[in-house]
Amino acid sequence: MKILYFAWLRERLNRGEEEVSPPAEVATVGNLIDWLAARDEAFALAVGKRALIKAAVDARLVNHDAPITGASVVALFPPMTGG
Amino acid sequence: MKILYFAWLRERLNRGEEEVSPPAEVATVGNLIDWLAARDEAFALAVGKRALIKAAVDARLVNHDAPITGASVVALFPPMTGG
Amino acid sequence: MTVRVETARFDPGAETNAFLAAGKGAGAAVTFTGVVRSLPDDPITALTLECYPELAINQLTAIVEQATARFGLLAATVIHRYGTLLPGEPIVQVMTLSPHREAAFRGAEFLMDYLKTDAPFWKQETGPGGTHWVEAKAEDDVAKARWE
Amino acid sequence: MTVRVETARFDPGAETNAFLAAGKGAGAAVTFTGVVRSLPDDPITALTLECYPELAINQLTAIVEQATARFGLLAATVIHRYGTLLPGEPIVQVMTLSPHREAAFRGAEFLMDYLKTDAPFWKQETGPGGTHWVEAKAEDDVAKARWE
Repeated sequence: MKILYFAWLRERLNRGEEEVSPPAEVATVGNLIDWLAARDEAFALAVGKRALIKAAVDARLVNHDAPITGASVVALFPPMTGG
Repeated sequence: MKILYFAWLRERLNRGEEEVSPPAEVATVGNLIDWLAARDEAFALAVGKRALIKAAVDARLVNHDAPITGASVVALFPPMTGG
Repeated sequence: MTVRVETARFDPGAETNAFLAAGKGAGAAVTFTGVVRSLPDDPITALTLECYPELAINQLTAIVEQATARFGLLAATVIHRYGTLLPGEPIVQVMTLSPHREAAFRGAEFLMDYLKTDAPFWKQETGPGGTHWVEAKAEDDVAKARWE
Repeated sequence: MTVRVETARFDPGAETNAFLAAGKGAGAAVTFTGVVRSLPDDPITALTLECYPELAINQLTAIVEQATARFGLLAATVIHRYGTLLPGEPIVQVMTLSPHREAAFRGAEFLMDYLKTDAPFWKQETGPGGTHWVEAKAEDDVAKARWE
């Protein structure tokens, strides 16, 4: 599974994407963030307040309780500031 | 004093303007319309419902109770439909 | 602040570009363009606008000044044509500029609502059934009243 | 219905003219243009927009479909740039077409309000004090919430 990072999350992590292979019990976006944070203290610090992080699964905007099973790409990013 | 007519009022009267010399007691736009209507039955018919007629005195939009004493140009016209 | 009352056809996009070029540093621009409409179930072949230009300039100037003050606009332009127009031709264009989109939208809507009822233009439609004067719409008075 | 997410500079007026030309028979067109703002008391030298293009296309397409259905629009276009932009350059343009001005205005505002909070763009400002990410504004959530 590919993970994409954008904006200040990308900068803080010092990478725009990475390949990960979470175990089967990591079933939702929220699980994935927890799993990544548990794996890596720098990630936990970079993410900060969980509620601020938005997510997309296979280029569809979703909530943290959305399933990620079978997904190819999960994106994590701060609140959007376009327009 | 010059009077201008526009749109269907101009068409019904068959003239876009005319010169008139109302007596001094014709002091407001409302008085002027009454005076014109009393002078000419065709005018009374053309005007129809008084409340529908809008007016301008010297190129300023006014109500029927606005004074016309000393005015050079009074315009009478139907509700506006621009835009 | 610009008000133009004229018979010549104008270029909507060129007007927007000129307006934007003059407004450096502002963030939000709204352009409203009114075009001669011809619907399949109500086709028209021409729209003729009668105008009292002197009063139109006075009224539109007052409306633009009011909108500028009320919404803190950095710039506002109204262009209104009269004479005989064909379907698809632009009739009217209103442009507003503000640091914030909310004010730009409100200003443009305010200008259109006031202009519909308070600017001395009278529309006459020509279609298959002949020529008739367009009647003033009660909904235009309602649209204007919401700003009072 | 058109959605474009691109880095190249676009011409706001030319876009409006192309949009109007495609919309024969409609009466009311609204164009919103967002421009890189640089204010005297908050000057910036560049604005860099980061984007997730695939998600942006999906989100903007969904927003345009929603606006078209909700306001009965005859046409709607969103153009949103990303990359590094200079003050005065257009960032975003939204265009709506309707038989009636009310729907055209509402549609354009709806599109802008949703786009601000729901389209994956992230702004970074560069000025005399360095570079920083623009924070999401609570007022943008409020602006969006009024349509719910």
